[in-house]
Amino acid sequence: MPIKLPSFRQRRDAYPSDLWTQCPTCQEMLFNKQLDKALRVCSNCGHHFRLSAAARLSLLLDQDTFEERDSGLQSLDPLGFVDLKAYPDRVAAAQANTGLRDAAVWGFGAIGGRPIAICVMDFSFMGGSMGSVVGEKVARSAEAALARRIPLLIVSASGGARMQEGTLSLMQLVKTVAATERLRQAGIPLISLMSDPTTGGVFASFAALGDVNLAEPNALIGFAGARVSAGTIQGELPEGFQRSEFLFNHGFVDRVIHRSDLRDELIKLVGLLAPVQLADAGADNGSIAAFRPLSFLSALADRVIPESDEVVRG
Amino acid sequence: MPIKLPSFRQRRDAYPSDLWTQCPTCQEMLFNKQLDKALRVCSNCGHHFRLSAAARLSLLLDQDTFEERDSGLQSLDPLGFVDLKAYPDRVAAAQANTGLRDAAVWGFGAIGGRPIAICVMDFSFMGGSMGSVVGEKVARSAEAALARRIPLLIVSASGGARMQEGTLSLMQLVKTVAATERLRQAGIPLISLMSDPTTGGVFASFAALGDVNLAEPNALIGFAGARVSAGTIQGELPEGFQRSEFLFNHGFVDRVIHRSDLRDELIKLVGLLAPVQLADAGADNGSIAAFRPLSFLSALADRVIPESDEVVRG
Amino acid sequence: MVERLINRAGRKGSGADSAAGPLDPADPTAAVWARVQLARNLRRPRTLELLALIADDFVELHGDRYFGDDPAIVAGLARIDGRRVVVVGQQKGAETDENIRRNFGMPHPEGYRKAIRVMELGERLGLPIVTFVDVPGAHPGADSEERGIAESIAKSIALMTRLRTPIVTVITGEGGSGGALAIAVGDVVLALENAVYSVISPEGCASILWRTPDQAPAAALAMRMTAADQLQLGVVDEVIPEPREGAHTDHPATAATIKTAIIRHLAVLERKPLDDLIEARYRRYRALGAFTTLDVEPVIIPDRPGFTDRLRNLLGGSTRATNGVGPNPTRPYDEPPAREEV
Amino acid sequence: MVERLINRAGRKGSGADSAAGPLDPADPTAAVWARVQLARNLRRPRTLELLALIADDFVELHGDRYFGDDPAIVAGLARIDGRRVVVVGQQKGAETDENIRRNFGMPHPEGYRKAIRVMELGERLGLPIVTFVDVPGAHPGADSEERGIAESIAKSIALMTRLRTPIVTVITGEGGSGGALAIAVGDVVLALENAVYSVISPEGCASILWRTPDQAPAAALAMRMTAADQLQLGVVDEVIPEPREGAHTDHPATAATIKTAIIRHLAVLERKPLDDLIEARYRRYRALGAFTTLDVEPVIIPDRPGFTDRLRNLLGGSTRATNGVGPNPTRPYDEPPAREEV
Ligand SMILES: [Zn+2]
Ligand SMILES: [Zn+2]
Repeated sequence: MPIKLPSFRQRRDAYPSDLWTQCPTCQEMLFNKQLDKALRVCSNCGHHFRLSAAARLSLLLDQDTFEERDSGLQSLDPLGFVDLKAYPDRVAAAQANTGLRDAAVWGFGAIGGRPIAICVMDFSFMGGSMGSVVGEKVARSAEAALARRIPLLIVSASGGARMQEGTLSLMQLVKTVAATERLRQAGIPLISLMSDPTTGGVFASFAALGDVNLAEPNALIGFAGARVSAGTIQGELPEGFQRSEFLFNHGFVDRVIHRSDLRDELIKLVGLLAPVQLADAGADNGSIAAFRPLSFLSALADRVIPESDEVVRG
Repeated sequence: MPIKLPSFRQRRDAYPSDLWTQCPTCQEMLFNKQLDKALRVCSNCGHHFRLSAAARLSLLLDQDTFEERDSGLQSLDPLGFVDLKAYPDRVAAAQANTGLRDAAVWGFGAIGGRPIAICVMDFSFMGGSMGSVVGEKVARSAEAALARRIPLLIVSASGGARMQEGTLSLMQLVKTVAATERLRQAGIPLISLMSDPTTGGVFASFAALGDVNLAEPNALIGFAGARVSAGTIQGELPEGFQRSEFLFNHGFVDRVIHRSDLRDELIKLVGLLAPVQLADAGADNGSIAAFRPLSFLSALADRVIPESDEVVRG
Repeated sequence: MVERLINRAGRKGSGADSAAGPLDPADPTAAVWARVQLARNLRRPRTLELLALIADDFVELHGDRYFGDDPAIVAGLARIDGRRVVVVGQQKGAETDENIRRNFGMPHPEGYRKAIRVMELGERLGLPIVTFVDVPGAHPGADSEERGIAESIAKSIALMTRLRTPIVTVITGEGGSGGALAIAVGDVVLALENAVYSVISPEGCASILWRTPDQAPAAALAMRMTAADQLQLGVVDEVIPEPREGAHTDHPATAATIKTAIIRHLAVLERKPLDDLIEARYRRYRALGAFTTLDVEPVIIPDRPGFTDRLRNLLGGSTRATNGVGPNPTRPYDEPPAREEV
Repeated sequence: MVERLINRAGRKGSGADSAAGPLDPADPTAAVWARVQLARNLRRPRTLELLALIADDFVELHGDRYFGDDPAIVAGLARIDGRRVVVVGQQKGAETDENIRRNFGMPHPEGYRKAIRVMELGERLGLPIVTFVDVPGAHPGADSEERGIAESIAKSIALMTRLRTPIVTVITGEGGSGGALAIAVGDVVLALENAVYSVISPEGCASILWRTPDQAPAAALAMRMTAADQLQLGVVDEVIPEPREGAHTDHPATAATIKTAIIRHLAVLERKPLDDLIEARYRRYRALGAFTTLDVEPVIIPDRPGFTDRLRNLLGGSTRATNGVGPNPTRPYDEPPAREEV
């Protein structure tokens, strides 16, 4: 049994209507407004639909606390890569389709009143693949979290490294892990939240190395892709192979958390992982002012994160 | 199939003659002089007979380089332990039978011209069980190796912790490991050589934690003893369960080495693990002079270990 | 094995009932054995029950990051009296089904490797560590040996000797040899009044030294395994009194006393500079043991082939007295090797 | 799988033969593909063959201390030109039987965990680390996933980014994505002339982006996976020339050149203060990547449900345009997700 490959074509066929969405797991027709209110979890079978970066941020963070950073990072075409289509055209199409500049967004925010750095991937942008821009954003989020001594939350949703940037994409595994390791070695917590899917080079780098690894239910989490596994594995795959619960049973995920509990769990977890940092966060506020939120997400970021002392009070 | 329990009664039955020894593995009758020349390895099947501490030292170290330390350590009877026999009587009997004061001997020596600290256990003394004296000797050998910055070689041959000293025996696991950890953290190599048997609390402490773990062929190495395993394990045990090769296959032993290759391998290994330490070893020589080798093993120790600069030359 | 342990659990239950009666000081063996039964009582509070009563917040962390997650060991982050701590402890099940799921509280290597991972996280975050110890012993099965139960215990002990953060250990029930010690290396080691701590189970000790498990009570007495004995030996630093007929009769009261003791010791330990803390921990264990140092005279060797003769012989000399060489004595020899889990 | 890989190995062999001929500059695709075949040539020297020619002494260390020993990765202590080093490298077999035993050089998690253990030993002993990289990719099987192949690769990468000792990496053959990178994080990364390095196998890349593995040569060209290309990209620091028709035609000459390069670089690295070394290593990888920073204007959004609309909708507003929400677009979408081993 080869792994079911996430595929947009299939998804597209699965959504005949603007008003109703069919659950790919239980085939139930779901009224979209209800589905959105249920945080895009199937009310019938609990299937967790994928979330856009913006939706994920609004789901997890204290309202209006997100302040994006480095929204201007734009990938280049270091290899002059052309397959059936030129890489720059693929990027342009993805930008037009998603309104994102690349597959990751990072910035500062607050959760339960505590400041954190957060980096969120978006699978709808070229399968959430990690190229130079995604790698750079993850690394910068880790370096910023270290500078402010605040926890870093990375929400993964990715098929792996971006082939079109060749080994430069592969090098992002080192770049990101080098940065998150500095964070961890300094005693600043890294929380890795794996959503569907978290595979290949993303799982084989920062996503697997959280001080705490969380996963949404039934998310596809693994190293080798369907084609590889299908071609190499004899016979049946184990029950639930490469799904969140499988990873939990094998010791690589601390907790599998239903989306409706996610924010509360994170608030509790951040509270236990991180002391309230006064000096550091405060000292750094000058540099915050230097930035201006500029992307679409600025709609979410019209307030700066709370001053540290407010954090203590709140 | 319960594990075959090492037992002296069985061994005694296995040696009807003073001149011939029957191999417990292949039943071949071996002429003792030949057996000794073969380092007590069966010429027919390769069975490795157990070695006394003295024989082990003479096998491994450069000739006449052993200088024993702390030969005067004598166990007490902290619990006033009496089973079918009083603990002090068991100790006295073991001393009379073996000529050893307890189940371990430690001191300084040289191997391939390089100074090392060495601690050797002797199974013939109460099954090589680790009580306060064995634990103290292992800890002192580690502290001395750290002070001189020379490698430590521990040769294990033990059924585990000594019941008659109760939890004080258990605490020797912590005492020994605390000392060997300080050694390893300081970058001084610890070589663990496991001979038949290395089980229970000895395997569950320093013996398992060598920077390099070596084992003699087919040595019994494991945690739980025959009675426990037999009582709890359903059905057949895996092939070669708790033997050196089994531990090798499961990743806990670096190399399984035939006794005839042991000294050469150790010379090579010590040469690769340890730089020649001039300053430290030299600085410490004063304290060497303070000691006088006093036990039976003094016969092996009528020379002090080479001066460091001699080590460099030789 | 399961059946066997359920029966044993059954006996524990009844044992506990009998223990509810007063202990007869005239019969120390019975008194000690009653305590062993109390320590094994299935209704005693375990790590999760205690945390529910002690902690304001608790998030359990799962998995060793190598092979699996072991339900016999619980580990996570907790807030106790406003103080953030890392907690690690064994977990038996109160009911049979749960007990089977928890493997009767007997950890596999995954359990100790999870403990190691979470304790290392605690050190990185600068959080003190609290451990709750209650285990018959590490799981002795073949799978456990295959994946290195001894190595995992050794590595956990090694880590705890050098962790640069305060560690408070509480022996709450059965302190079963290496399986207990693996998470019981602390700056302070506390024990509940009816807890026991031993190098080997009384049954195992009896079956080796008395040649029959029926002598377990005698072995229990000989090993001096009660909390009070361990306090005398210096293995335990403080005994925490239990309510009424024992911890199982009043979980809240038990938890409250434990909480107070933990907080009191953490407050002291947290004031120590880390280097002093680590050195004191090293000295604590370095000092445990009972031996004397003789002004060395060779032990008198009986009139039979001498050691040096044997040595000469081994080095290729005469063939006489090979019977004396090394570990193959022909003389009567009645010490059984101490082959047992630690 | 075995059969499949043997066939593939067979093809490699023939590929190597054809590659013995001159490369046609007029046909870059063929030229690149020929190099790929050379890189995969079964007669190329692997870690053990190279060590036999390079090292004065070598003691191999086995086992990960968790689960097993992986023959696809060799690790140990060596003396090269009088200098003590730790060596880690993949190991394919030259003959089919040996190749099967070595799992075609594709490591399981145990292999990377052994590498981690031995590299940590090297750091403790203050020994520099030399790695030889030649791997089709980490083993992609179910057992490998069960035991955390991705985690083991990530952990090895993480360790190498912070090891406080010099690291010299040599790509000697196939630099197969994450399975290669796991032991290829160095202060200096060298590559043999005919080595290749890629984020995914050309066959895998072709089957995803071209929808057929037959386009592997085109994918190989597009990914610029040759040593020369990698040098241009800055992923590789120096290319080591190969003798005659390739390394497989002259092991001693190949080993000699590699040895000289390793010694030269170690001599330089060993003079650096460790803090500078680690910082330089961090900077080396921190700088790899190709992006620009735009003076940020919102990207023009096509005339269809806008992002903020969608967001408002998600937060409970109008139901229009749900088709646009998050990852479920109804619009044509032709980027296949990059589901592959790294
Ligand atoms: Zn559904
Ligand atoms: Zn034989």
